[in-house]
Amino acid sequence: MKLVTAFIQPHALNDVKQELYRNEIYKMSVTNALGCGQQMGYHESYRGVDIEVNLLKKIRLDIAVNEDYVKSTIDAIIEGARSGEIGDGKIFVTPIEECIRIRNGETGRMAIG
Amino acid sequence: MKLVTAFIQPHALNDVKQELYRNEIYKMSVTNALGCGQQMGYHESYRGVDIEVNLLKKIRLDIAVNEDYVKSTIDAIIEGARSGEIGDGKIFVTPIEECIRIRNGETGRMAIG
Amino acid sequence: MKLVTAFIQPHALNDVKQELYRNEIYKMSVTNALGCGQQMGYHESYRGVDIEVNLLKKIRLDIAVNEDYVKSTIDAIIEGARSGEIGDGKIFVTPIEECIRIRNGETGRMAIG
Amino acid sequence: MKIKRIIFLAAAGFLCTGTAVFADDIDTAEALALYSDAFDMIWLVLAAALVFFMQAGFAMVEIGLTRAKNAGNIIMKNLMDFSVGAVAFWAVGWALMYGATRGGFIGSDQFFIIGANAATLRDWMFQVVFAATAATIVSGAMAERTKFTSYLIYSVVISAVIYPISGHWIWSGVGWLGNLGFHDFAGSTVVHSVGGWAALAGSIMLGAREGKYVEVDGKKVSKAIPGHNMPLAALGVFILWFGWYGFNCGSTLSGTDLGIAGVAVTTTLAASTGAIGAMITSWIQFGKPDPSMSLNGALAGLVGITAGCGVVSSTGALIIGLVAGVLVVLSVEFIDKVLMIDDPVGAVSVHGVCGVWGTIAVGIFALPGNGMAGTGLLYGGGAAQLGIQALGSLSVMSWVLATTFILFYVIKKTVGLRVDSKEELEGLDASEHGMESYSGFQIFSNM
Amino acid sequence: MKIKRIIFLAAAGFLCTGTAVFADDIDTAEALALYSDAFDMIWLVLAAALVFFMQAGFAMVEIGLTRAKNAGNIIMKNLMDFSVGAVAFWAVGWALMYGATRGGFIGSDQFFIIGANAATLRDWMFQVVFAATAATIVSGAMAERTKFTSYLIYSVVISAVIYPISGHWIWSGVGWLGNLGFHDFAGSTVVHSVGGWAALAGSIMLGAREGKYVEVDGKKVSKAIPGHNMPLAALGVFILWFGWYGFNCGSTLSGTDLGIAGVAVTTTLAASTGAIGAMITSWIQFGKPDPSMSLNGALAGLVGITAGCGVVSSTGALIIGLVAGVLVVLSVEFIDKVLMIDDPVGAVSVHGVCGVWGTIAVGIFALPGNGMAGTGLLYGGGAAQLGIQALGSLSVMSWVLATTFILFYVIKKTVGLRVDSKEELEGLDASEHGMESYSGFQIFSNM
Amino acid sequence: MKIKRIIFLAAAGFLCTGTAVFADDIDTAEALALYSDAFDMIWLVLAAALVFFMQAGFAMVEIGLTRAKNAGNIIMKNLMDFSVGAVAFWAVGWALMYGATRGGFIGSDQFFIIGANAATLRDWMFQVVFAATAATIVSGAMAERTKFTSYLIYSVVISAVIYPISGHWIWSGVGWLGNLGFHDFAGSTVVHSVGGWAALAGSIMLGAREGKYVEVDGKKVSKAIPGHNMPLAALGVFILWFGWYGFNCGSTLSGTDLGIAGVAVTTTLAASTGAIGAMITSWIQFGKPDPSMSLNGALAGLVGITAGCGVVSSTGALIIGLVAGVLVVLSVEFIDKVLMIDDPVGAVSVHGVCGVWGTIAVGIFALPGNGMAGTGLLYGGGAAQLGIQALGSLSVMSWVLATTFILFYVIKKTVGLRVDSKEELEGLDASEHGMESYSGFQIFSNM
Ligand SMILES: Nc1ncnc2c1ncn2[C@@H]1O[C@H](COP(=O)(O)OP(=O)(O)O)[C@@H](O)[C@H]1O
Ligand SMILES: Nc1ncnc2c1ncn2[C@@H]1O[C@H](COP(=O)(O)OP(=O)(O)O)[C@@H](O)[C@H]1O
Ligand SMILES: Nc1ncnc2c1ncn2[C@@H]1O[C@H](COP(=O)(O)OP(=O)(O)O)[C@@H](O)[C@H]1O
Repeated sequence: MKLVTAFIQPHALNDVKQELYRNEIYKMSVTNALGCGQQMGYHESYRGVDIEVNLLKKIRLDIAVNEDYVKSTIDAIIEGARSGEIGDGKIFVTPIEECIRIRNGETGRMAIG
Repeated sequence: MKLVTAFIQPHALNDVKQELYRNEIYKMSVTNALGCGQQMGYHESYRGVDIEVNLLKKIRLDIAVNEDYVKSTIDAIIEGARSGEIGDGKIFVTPIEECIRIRNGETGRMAIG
Repeated sequence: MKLVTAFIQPHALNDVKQELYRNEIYKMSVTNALGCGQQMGYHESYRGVDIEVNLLKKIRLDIAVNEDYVKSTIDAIIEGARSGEIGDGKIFVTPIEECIRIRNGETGRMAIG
Repeated sequence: MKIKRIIFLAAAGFLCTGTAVFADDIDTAEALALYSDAFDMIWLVLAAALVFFMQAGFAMVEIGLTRAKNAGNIIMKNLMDFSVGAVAFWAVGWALMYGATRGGFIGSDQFFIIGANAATLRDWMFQVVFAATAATIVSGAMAERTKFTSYLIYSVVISAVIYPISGHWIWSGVGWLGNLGFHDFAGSTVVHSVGGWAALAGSIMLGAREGKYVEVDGKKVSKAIPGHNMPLAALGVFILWFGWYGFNCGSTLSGTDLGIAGVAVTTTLAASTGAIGAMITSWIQFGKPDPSMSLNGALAGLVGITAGCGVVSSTGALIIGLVAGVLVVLSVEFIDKVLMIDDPVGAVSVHGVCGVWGTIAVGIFALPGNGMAGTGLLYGGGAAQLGIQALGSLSVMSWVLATTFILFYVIKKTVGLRVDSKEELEGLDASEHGMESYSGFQIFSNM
Repeated sequence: MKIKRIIFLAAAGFLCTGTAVFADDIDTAEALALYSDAFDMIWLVLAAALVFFMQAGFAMVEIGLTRAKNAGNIIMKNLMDFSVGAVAFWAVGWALMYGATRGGFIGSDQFFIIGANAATLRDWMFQVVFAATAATIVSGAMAERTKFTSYLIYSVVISAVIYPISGHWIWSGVGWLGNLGFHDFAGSTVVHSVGGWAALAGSIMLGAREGKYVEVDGKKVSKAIPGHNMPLAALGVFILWFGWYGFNCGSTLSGTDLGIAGVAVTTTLAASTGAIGAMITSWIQFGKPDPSMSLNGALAGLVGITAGCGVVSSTGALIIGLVAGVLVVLSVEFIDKVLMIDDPVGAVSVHGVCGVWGTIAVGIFALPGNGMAGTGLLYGGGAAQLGIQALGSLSVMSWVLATTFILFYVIKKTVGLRVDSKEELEGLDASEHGMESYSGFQIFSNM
Repeated sequence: MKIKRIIFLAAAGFLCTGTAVFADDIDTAEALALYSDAFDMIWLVLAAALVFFMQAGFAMVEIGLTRAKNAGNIIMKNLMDFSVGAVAFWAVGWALMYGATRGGFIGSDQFFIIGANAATLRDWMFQVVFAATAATIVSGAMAERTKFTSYLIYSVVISAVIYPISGHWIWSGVGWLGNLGFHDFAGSTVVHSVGGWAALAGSIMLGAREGKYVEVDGKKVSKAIPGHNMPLAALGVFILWFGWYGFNCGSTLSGTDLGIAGVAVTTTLAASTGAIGAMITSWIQFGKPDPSMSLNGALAGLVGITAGCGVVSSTGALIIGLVAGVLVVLSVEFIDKVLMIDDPVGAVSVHGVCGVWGTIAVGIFALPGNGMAGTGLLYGGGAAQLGIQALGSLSVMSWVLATTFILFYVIKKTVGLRVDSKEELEGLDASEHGMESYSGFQIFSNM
């Protein structure tokens, strides 16, 4: 089992969800995040004083999947989130050793979906 | 060392914390999250237009523990969070390779607790 | 590739960022978190009723780096976040199996930076 | 609109051509009578507008002192209790309050304010906002768990029947309490106590919010459920204070009454010492000066001075306010920790308890020769007025508690008074109104 | 300041020494004339202040019903449309509205209110806040996507030219519509419809916000874009309602008009039934009582009663308000789902549609012998007044739609009307003003 | 309450039976004298209520322009400076300001407003809200780092001593500055400058907030600490503007003064051009029109016109406001970036700097024959009035700076002026009041 974690542009969330659904991936967790990357940020000002905003709004997606779903999950995220511009984000894949469904104690491959 | 990550119902947090304390697990990090799962969401409406809310409020718990605590951590979370209804959430266990206490640079098993 | 996850004091963020930049680590994701640890919390009261606040405001940093950067990342975080007082926080290192840049599909070591 | 232009040409005429035109056209005595009416008209309509604005104050205080997930529901309750209450007070309430009396207990004509002339319309306008104030007080005490439909029913009944009847006793000029010499200038009892006791009945019948009282080591303890927006609560208190100048000063009912200034001064000073009293008391009790208690303290001072604002000295007002400020903190603690009745915003303490205090205080602090009430105890007037004030407070309290307990009981047994536990957890915004009040804001809630 | 002390010594004099001084100094007739002016002066200035405060109401409603990322932009629009509008109305607007008429169509002198005496200054003060109300209505309908510079241009033009000209037709005393007997007491048409139709033109020319209408299975459907702060929206409505007492009651234009009470009563009842009507309609249509619709309903009732508040009975007001409340919900749905015009706050429905309804309603509900308008249909007055009311509504609608379409078209072709899609996504606070409105709050936004 | 009913039966009497009753009962001259008093009474009490409401405005502006973690502390400061200030002004302040003069420098009787009649009570009511305005201005400049106890001490002293003494010089009718012909109609100097200079002394003595000025490459630079709630700041400005109609128009001190309209008009126009001036200046300086600066600009215009609102033309008002709007932006920048004094809300610039500008402007723009001040420079009046205005501004500035520096110095050396760095980091809500203002909201703060 793998955990696919993606940082994407907030406005891409709907499209990404759509793509995931199309690939029959229905479960995920979403968190608000701030990101700092190649997309350098921008400048605001407040009462005449410049503010450098280099933590940009991002959305973090965590999707736990079985091995055979990893590729389609990644592809779906890319499909939904890619605009080709800097700031589109990153996907990280990490190993999961165990997964438990709290409701009924199911574990492993059964629990993940 | 393992990282136990759980997505639970927000109102279960107090009970889960209570159970964890009872099992002598005192350290954790908590984040606001939105979840999408078997619990299909519900419908709101705003000014007559239907809104499908399928990102439900969840709480993400991250608890880093030594191997010998993994089971009791999982059990405590289940104990506190299980209602038997859809939406109770999931627990994921991932490996941690290193853990450092910032305050004094301690590492490994010593640092985690 | 490794994921360095740190929970730090909110006010240490600027210093940590400064240290990371100095070590040429420019990419990271930041999330609001609440932490429960050795720093026991404090007491507030609301309309005469005591409230025990044991979830303290923390910031979660996620930094994906190549192996050769792990040490400097950790050192930079410690440098920026250490005050020597309880509550300075923890750093966890977990393995990453794959990393993809959404914009152009680059993977692995190339994608991470 | 033609008339606009014409009137204002005429007015311009005065400014330019002076007196002549005027003297010829209108007889002096007629003009003086008209002016007298005009003073009362603009004074009472402006005062009514200020009192109306207190609705916004109540809404903000209640929103601020409760959780984000119920904010929309509180908005609906505050908007609708005024709206249905105004219609109810138009159809029935006014008649029961100011219609021809039946033995000093209840009014009996002028339903639908039929036959109202300009003066009656003016008075209805000023009175309807008072009725709405009494009604809306309850909303805060019953916040975060009441069924919306039930609240609507309650709103109609209090505005149409409960409030007007006790109001008739005191303010109709022919009521039994008024005849006894009971004095309540602007409504510590008539308005605030009525609201406060209804709030008490409501919160008892409802029971506490989930998570408010929990077993810890076999003992029930009170838990804090912090309000989510102190700036709005503070804004609400400032709005209420502002509106109170209409509430108290307007209760001279006459724009030519030079006692208005005195009322404004006592109101200001009592509110100030109320805030000070509550701040100091909370500082002593809890170790830190508590903002939400201090805000309550200002309101407590205002409620306290409302009965006596026209008959006490500025020093009297300072003391009445100060006592109210202390009282409100002790009362909130007592109700919460000893009685274990869950009143999220402190409505019972602010309006009920301090309403009684203010009413009683008339019997203590009324100046000699004030022209409205008997001299107070402190100025050698003996206990006569004090006794009447106590009797009045008690009578109204009994009336309101009895009727509202019946009312809430009937509602409970029929449509039900409370949302179910799952709906409460989810928040009334989602369950009762299918919406969110702060869409997009990340709110951490585990209660 | 010397004069302060002196006046107040004199005043103290009155209170102590009574009459003698007075009778000697000032001639009675002169005093009566002065007092008449004083009544109008304080009445209109206070009413104007209340109407000014409605700007805060509009700002809060619009902020509340839109997204957090555009709140600062809405603030700027509401602040600046008043500011530039006031200067424009001073320089040009007043002259076109109240200057010497050219054939009943347009005023032609008093630019820069040159030569204004106290009465004119007073009237300008009262009128400028009405002009600003008309202007600011548009801001909500055009929210979240309009270029700030373009909005400034629009503000100048509507306050300087569009509003004053149709205002001249009706309120100047010599306008062609006024002469025909068209009756609009406080501005259902003159103010609200003007704002509402300009809002319609604006939102059509702009197009919908990104993400408002999306293809789903080949069909365009309307998506909800929830407002981010219901408490502020509710506060805004309460402020508007409060200010409306200045708006409607002040429109007697005279502080000695005893009709003020009637106006206050009809205003109160119509607002109440407006809220009730919208609540019930939303309950039926959507299954739950909708807060933002109920809030709109109160405003709809207020807009509806504005034209007839001086000539209808309290029962008439109840019906007018109720119908407005129903109408506003149906209209919002129709405009959103059928016409697919994106009006984030419902400005077109509240001000345009209910403005027309209120105007027409005069022809139906006007009481016989009201002294201002012909008797309404229901009271046997036939369709005469109704016809004139319809004609007036239609004329103003045509005028406003025609001129604002041209205006927005010209703006679109020159400076551009809309921010680009990237700026819209980012939010106008960042793109137009380089700031954040809720710095530090975690806001989840994916639209 | 019996009297209620009786008065209103009488009133109804007038409406029905007309004149006869009246003419018999009250002598015409007496009636005229009473009415004159009644005008002043209702005018000043309503104006006082409006000025009181400005407290809400200040609170909202200050909350909005600072960080969420200190909102509750700001609420407490604003609530308590009024509350303790009112008591102080009752006990001592009024006496020092309006008591029998000692050489034009200080009043000396009427402590505890002993012996006050209706007129004095009315005037006290109107004056206490002005005193509170001066006091509360400081709160914003000292926000986010001041010890609460110290702030309470400061509040008492400014309301009891500092404000009343310079007020005596100008407004007592017998003060030395007033005698010289210094003109400050509604308090650009008496109220706003006093507050502004005290704010300056306070922020200097306190030092900057942590993180406001940081070394970057060996150079101290100013960092932005963004306010957390622009909608509340905007609401605050609208409330202040609304209240200012009471502040300026009420300062006629007479309800029969037909100059009220002129005051309202100049106030409106100056506020408008103030906002415009600040918007344009910020646009030029920073590249984008800045909302918080534009809001400050409206206030700057209001402060600027306050001294001269009764003696300048509408064109004069436009210019005064515009200059104030430009000035406030430049001044905020200068104080922040050059002087490096940390004033979170711009109180020194808005109230201090623009207060001086407004005072001076009287000497430039005062119309000939205005009956209150000498003719201004622009109308050929020479520099006489200008000189007096400058002298007055300077004197008050010296007085306030001297006394407040001493005051804050003494506080600093005794109870301490500032919370410690850990408390500041944590936020004053937690450290000083043990609470959170936005319980549940996720707030991202790293400062
Ligand atoms: N090495 C990293 N560690 C953690 N988060 C990262 C890393 N690299 C990128 N991110 C996240 O992805 C977001 C987009 O990255 P960015 O470099 O701006 O885009 P791109 O990959 O298109 O060049 C960042 O804002 C950050 O949240
Ligand atoms: N595969 C997954 N990846 C990430 N998060 C998940 C996954 N499955 C469940 N979750 C999280 O757990 C929550 C509860 O899951 P749900 O399927 O609704 O409940 P249950 O497991 O009881 O059927 C979800 O809202 C989501 O936050
Ligand atoms: N075992 C753990 N699992 C998850 N988070 C932890 C763990 N230990 C510490 N943390 C995070 O680190 C923060 C600081 O820890 P704390 O024990 O207070 O400080 P210190 O390590 O200096 O003693 C906590 O608030 C929590 O967010």
